[in-house]
Amino acid sequence: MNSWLYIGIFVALSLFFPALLAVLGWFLGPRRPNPVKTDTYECGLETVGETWVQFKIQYYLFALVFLIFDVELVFLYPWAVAYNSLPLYAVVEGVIFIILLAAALVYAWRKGALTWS
Amino acid sequence: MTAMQIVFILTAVVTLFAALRVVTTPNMIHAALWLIVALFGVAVFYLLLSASFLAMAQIIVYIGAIAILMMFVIMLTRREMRDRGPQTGPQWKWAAILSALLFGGLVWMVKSVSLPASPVAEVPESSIADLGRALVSPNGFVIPFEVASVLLLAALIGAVYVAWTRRNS
Amino acid sequence: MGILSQPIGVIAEWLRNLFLGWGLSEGLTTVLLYLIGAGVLATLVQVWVIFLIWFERKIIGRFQDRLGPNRVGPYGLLQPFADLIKIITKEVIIPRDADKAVYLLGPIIMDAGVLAIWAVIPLMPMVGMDVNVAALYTIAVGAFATLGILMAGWASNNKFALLSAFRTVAQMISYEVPTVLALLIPVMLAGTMSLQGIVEAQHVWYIVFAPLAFVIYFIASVAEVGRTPFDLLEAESEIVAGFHIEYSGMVFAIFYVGDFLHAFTIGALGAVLFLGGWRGPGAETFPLLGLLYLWIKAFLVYFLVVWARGSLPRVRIDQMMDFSWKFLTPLALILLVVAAVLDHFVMGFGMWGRALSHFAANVVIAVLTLRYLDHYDKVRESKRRMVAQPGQYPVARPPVPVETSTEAAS
Amino acid sequence: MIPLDWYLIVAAALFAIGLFGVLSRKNAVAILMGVELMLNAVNINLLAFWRYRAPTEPVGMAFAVIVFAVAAAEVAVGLALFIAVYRRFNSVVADDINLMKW
Repeated sequence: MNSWLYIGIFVALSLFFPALLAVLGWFLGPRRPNPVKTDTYECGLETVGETWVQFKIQYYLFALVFLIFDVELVFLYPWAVAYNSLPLYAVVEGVIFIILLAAALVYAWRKGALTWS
Repeated sequence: MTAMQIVFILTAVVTLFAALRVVTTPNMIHAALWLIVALFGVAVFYLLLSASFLAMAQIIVYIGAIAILMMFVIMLTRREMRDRGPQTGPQWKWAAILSALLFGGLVWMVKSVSLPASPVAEVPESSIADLGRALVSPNGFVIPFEVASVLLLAALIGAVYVAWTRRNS
Repeated sequence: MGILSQPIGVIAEWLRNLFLGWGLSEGLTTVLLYLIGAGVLATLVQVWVIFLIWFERKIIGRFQDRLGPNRVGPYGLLQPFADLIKIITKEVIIPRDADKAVYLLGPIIMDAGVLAIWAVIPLMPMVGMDVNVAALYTIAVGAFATLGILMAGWASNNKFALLSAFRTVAQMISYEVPTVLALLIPVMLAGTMSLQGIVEAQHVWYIVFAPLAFVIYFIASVAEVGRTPFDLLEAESEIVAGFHIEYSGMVFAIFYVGDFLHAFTIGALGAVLFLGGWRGPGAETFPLLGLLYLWIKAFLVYFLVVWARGSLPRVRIDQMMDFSWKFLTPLALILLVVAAVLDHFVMGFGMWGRALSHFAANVVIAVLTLRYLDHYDKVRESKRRMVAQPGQYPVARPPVPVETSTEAAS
Repeated sequence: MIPLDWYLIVAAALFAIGLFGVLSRKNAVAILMGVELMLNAVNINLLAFWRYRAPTEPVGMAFAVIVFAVAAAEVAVGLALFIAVYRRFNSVVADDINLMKW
């Protein structure tokens, strides 16, 4: 529990330091906003249209495959920690799990979901 | 009041406030960000319960993957940067009453049974290795373990099939 | 128990007695000690970044046959400080339509997500907080860096910033999969997720056990940081900037510092996981030596990152995605399966026997992979449309194509 | 030490808030967020009971891990459906999607 206290303090500090930098920059720098300066930056031109672009579904597919992989990998970590004391069949079960994971990858691959177009 | 209890109360306040913002804020991206705060609070609860592995898994799976996926979908399925108008349906009053009733009922139930004030034992050092062994032992959870893998495979196939058509580009 | 054998212990003990002497309670003393320890480490790491910026500019300068910074101070050592003073006096411009809170939180969360990794890195024997999920912790904290970028891109209210944030996040999550898979191999070999435990288990460095896992870890981490050759989202020489296009002044500098810090952090993590961490002659008796060894190893890996930046051309986004999903991830899966099955049979061979059999398996996999890539290349080459090549054809007009390209259709 | 009922009450509150979100929100993604809150409340309960009743056995943790997998699968398929629906109706507001209603 004490280690987590330390880590909690460290996380709080690592939020504090960049925040401190930002505050420093805010107070030490000049502040003279004008409409042109605070406008959206688009290579010096006026902004064209709404700030909305129909993004490609591609991004969702990558995030989706990543989600599935992430969950399965989290499952694998306890298995890897226990690995040294596992009998052969338990190792094989882990391997079957990995193969199912690979099957997911192969499906997404064949379907073309992983091809950037 | 011990230090643990103070941490607990702080976490509970932050988590519940964030959860309330998730269900009330009109801006969907803000709702997703508040959801991340709430999920982080839940991860702190897991730490307080000495389930450090699940706390990390909570952050990796929920914040690192699910919340990002949700933000992607929110940004993919909207036409303007800012959401306008009320985001709740006309039935919100009934929903509030029902939720309050449910909460009251649950609290009454929790209060009416006698619950232990402290754990029966400490969590063993080897709890993660135990979990790993239990997940692949035939007397433990090997069937759920492999079925979960198949479920995730099925979810991936289903989701890719539903969301992905050749025409979308 | 002298200052040399237990440096941190002695100082901590002294401070503890000091605080207790002031009449502070036991709990508060512990909190204060942790606060001081964390504060010192976090400050040192951030100050170190200033030196890294100088070092990287100098090295890249040499790679490109320039001198690099050489005006301010000896060897230009004070250049980053001059830059710091300049940037701190610059205006922080917040765009009119930006979502202000999220806009400011983005860089802070991104930087914190990198800095917080240092909480669990074992700096020397017996020092460094030892939690039993430290390996997962580093990944969990990394998730916040991704989140910070997405927040920054969205809150800027600029379609190019958002588009770039989307691409950056897609890149980061794509390369997180091979990183997590490669990380699984040291965890499996050591039988623990604690980084201190992983270092202690490395009687033989894990780079001998799993050189390919180290290579995968290295490439995937470089891509996660978004360094050249994977920096197409902020390709300095081609486009204006990436997701941080609307940021300026000190708020932009936070991104900049986070980037350098991230590069060194992956060096430190690589050293801990694969290069034996603080291990080295005499490290157990004199822990400060261990800190030195860790720093040198981390610096070596960091130098590799800079080297890659200085010598490799940028890749295209489709190549980059393909490289992660269609090469690194399958390779890491194969490595994991081979390591899992092999280790079960060689566990009784003794330390070196085990290490060498793993090494041999890695060499076999590497050779097979290279041969497959060679074959794949030839197949692709034969499918490609024939074009005129200088020297081969006297006229510029290409001959009638034998086979139409299949790549264009996909 | 924290009594067990504190955890249960916080989990109950989280569950109730999630339920409110599911019943009252119009945007389908927001409804899914409510479901996530409810699943997390369930997980807190599982782990709290595990910690106070049977901390020496990994049963509670294994349960929670399985809940993670189910939640991930649910999110993946749910969001894929929203994307498909959005392509067809150009909206993810649950009331607009009434093709099967009558």
